[in-house]
Amino acid sequence: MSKDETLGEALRRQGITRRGFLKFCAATASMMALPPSMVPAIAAALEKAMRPSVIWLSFQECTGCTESLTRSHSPTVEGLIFDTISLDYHHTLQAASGSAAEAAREAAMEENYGKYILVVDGSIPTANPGYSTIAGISNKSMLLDTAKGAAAIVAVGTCAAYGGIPKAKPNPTGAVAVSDLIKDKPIINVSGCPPIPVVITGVLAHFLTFGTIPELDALGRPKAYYGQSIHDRCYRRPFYDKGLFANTFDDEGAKKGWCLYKLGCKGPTTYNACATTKWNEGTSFPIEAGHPCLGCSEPDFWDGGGFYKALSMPTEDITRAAVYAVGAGAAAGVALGAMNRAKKARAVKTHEKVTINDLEKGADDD
Amino acid sequence: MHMPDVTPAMELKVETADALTCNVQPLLHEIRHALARLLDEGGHTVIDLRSLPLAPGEEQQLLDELGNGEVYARLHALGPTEIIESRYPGVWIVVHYNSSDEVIGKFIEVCDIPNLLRSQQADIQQGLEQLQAQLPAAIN
Amino acid sequence: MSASLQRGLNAFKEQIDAPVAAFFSSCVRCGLCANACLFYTETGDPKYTPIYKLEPLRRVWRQEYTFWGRLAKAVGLSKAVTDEELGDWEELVYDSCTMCGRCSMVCPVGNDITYMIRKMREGMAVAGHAPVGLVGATKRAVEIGSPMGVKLPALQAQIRHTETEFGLEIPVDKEGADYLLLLSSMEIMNFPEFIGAVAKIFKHAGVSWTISSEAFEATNSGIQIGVSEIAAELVQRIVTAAEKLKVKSVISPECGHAYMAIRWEGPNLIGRPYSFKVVHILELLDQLRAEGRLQTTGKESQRLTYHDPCQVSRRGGVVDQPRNLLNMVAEDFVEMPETGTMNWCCGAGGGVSSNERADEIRLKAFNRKKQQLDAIHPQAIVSACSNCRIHLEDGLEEYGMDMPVISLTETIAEHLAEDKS
Amino acid sequence: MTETELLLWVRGPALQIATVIFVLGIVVRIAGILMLGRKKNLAEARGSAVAGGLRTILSRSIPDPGTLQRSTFNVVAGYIFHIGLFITILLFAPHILLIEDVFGVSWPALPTPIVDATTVVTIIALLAVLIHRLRHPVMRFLSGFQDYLVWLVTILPLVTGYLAFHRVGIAPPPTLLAIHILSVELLMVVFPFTKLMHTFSLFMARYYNGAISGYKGVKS
Repeated sequence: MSKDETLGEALRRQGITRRGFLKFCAATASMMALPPSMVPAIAAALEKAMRPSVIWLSFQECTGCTESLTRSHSPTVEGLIFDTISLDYHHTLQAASGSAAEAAREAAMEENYGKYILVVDGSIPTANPGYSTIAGISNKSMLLDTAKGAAAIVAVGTCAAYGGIPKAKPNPTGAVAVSDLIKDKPIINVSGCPPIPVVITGVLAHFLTFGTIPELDALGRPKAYYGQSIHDRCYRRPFYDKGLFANTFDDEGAKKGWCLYKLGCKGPTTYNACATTKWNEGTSFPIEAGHPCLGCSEPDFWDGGGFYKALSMPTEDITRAAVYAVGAGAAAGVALGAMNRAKKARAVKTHEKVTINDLEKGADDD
Repeated sequence: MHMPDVTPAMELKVETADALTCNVQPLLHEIRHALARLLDEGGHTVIDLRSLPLAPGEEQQLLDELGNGEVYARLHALGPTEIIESRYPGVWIVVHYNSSDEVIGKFIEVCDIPNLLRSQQADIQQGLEQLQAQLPAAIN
Repeated sequence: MSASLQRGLNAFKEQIDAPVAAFFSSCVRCGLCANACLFYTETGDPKYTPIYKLEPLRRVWRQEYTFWGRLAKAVGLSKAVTDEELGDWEELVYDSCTMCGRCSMVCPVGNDITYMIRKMREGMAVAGHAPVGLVGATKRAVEIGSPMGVKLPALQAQIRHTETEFGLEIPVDKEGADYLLLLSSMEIMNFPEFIGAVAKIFKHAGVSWTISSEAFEATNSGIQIGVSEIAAELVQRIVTAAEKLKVKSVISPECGHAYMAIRWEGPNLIGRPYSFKVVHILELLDQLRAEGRLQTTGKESQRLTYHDPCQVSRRGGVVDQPRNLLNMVAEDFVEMPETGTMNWCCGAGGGVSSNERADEIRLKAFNRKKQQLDAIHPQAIVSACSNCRIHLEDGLEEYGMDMPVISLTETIAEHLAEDKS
Repeated sequence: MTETELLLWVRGPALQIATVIFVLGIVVRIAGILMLGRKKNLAEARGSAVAGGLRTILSRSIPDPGTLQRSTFNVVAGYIFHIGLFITILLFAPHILLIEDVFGVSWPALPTPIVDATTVVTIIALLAVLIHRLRHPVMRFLSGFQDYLVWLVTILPLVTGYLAFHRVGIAPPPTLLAIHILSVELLMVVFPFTKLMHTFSLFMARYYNGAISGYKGVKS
């Protein structure tokens, strides 16, 4: 596939019919969380879209994001998107390694300077550059170097987006998010641990289709996927509203599929598309499987006060504080009370007998 | 040593309440409105089932409500696609699969015929060219 | 010795107790007490809001008995109560409060505001901020034995007159009698018929009773002005006489605050329980009725209503007895819209009647009673307090209403069955 | 401080601080009231002070007909916002969880939409109460800084709770939740030093009132 071929041409060359292309567009619209009425516009745009160059950098990460993207979805329509893009560097997926791989990256950067998309997964250690290096290059300098010529950066996964688990307390590597180091490029945070695969491809498809980055929320995430909380779109929400909760993982409420709020579900403060897009080809998502949401697409989710502690519960021992306060209060109260009693007793002692001659001011003085 | 009785098999019974999100009825009404619009103005409506929060079983409930009508079509374009007319003429259920038979999209279309069923202009053109190439002495 | 701010504030400190602290801690400034006070409802002036009348006392409580108040006072953040302030409050605490207790009945957090007014007056009086009229009455009570200056000869004259008129003996200083009857100066001076009525009823019912020549005055200016020592001295006179005559019970006459003084405050003022009982005349009459010792004949045909004296009913607990008695002799007894423990004051209790300065506001506040009466149009008002009677008459005259105000005891006496077997 | 750190702080140390001030303050106030004591009544009782006191604790929740008629707005709005506060504080599922965590007791929650609607009604009632306080001659006359402060710290948790529940506006959800919890902590800190104490002291006030009357055989 040559670099100046449009997507439409590339697909036709692969023997894909117009009907197949329309199906591809419908699936892409669904993937981008766009309404089906947008399909004709998407078809027109994709027809003319040029295949972009993509460089994928993996830093302090577990490869879960790449797994999420590749493992369960091959071959798929999203796969086609990847066929369409030019994935010029991905050290987990590419055959080349070592200096040959780095040469490929540098070549792609040079060739597509200012136009390529940089995808990053994993957080970047800042405490010591030696904590994570690729071909002897520290993550930080590789990111800064590669970001220079990027048209946009997609931070895939919570580690790249917000620091994620490497940044969890006590953050030994001084891990930071992409957005902590790069300030002058558009950054799209595709958070999640891992993110929903279609969200990754959806963002790429959006860029491919419209040549722009999608509308983002305050945390830099595409609103199309992160616009609503898990809680708001959760099929168990009616149970929350009715006040029906599972109290343990094996009680009647759990078996009946009641709300998992009491078991620590972070759905109310977590924004992601799990409840509608779901996982594994739309099969299920954690809450459907009976486990509370961990809030993995939110910053600092690992340090959020316990996965199984309900959001409204205190994170410190309040009972003990209250008991101590009662004790201290009783002591202080008795002390104050004793002072008051002494004062009142003094007042009683000071009291001079009142006679009818004491009822007027200065009656004696006259 | 006394061994306690072990329950032979763990029973896993997950009950799902009926119409948990209560989204099935509103969807059916939406389809009804779309059908009326189709009759009056010829308007074409597509509902993406992936964009809706549905409880386990609710999607099946909806499909059961719609039932199967006269048309069943299976296309092969970038993997199979099933297009079924429901028992309500004009209401179609369109399910796209990839080449591994995994569902990649599920839609309800309200129209006289889903666009995907029609032969596409570009494909006809291509077909014509192929046919012409097939025939050695075509009469122009 | 003379009155001074310091003595006043010292008295405040002495008076504040757990209930006062609980009350001040609970006030939410909802203002509901305003609408329970006739001085507010008839003037519309917010300064007459009952709880506001306690402001200086509240500040002393805060400054002396709460943590933050003490702290604020220590660092000079809160101003001490001044003599001038107490002067400003004199009118609120004495002229426009009859200690009727109605506000204490409506306060949603349960503040007994009247309880606190009574305590606040202890400080006001020794700070020299009691009304001149009330000081005069108190002096007369202590020095002459009656706030109106009634002396024994005046009583003896009324007794002789009654004995002649009714042909009955009025026992005086009869040792060993069951009951010692007290009288209010107002009864002696304005309603001497009361003495005859009681004599008639007691003869009819066979009650053994007497009047003391040493302690016949039931009223107690001490509890009105708010000087416990004086109040105690006045109570002590009665206790001494009652013990000397070895009576079983003392009868409080038709007077509201007298009942409060002798029945409820007395033992606390003298610091010991009595060796005798105290009953209100209506309590005794109702007891006689219940025992079948009180037989009446005929009924009042006119439309009657009953005005509850605040200290007898709401603050005293004698509520059902007058109704039982009225039902014996009234054909057409109607209650006012708010009655019993929720009755509206006549406007002259709690020392207001001894305070000429309060005449104007007292008459203005009477409009509340007028509205109550206008709702039922009685032909006569029955009551059981001479002070109420005088000021009901005064108010009715002021508002051009023609309606007699009569004593319940006297009404019963008029209907006594002639021949009792 | 990130939003999660803020939320953790308000759910942890800040809540501890607020709890200590709240509990300590209340205990000091109650001890201060009780220890002032009162004299034994030497007059012969006509009725039971204890029975009268207990009776008034309950009966004072119902206004007398005259007060209801003359101060209708105060009574009705007062009822609405007090019941509203009761429902929103004690019958909302997440709040019950907090109580269960601290005290180990719990009870059934009301359906969320009911609590939600109650919150709106309560906020409206509190706004109406403020307007009334500013306009009614008696209430305006009696009101000082503390009365407006208490109003503010009372309505804030309702408003912030509503915003956090619906996740509207200015800040991300964890921050909204943190702001809500902070506003409650503010209420807790202010509580012992203001007329908010009436929540506890009114039981004493009503008891004393009822006991004083009950001793004399009067139902107050």
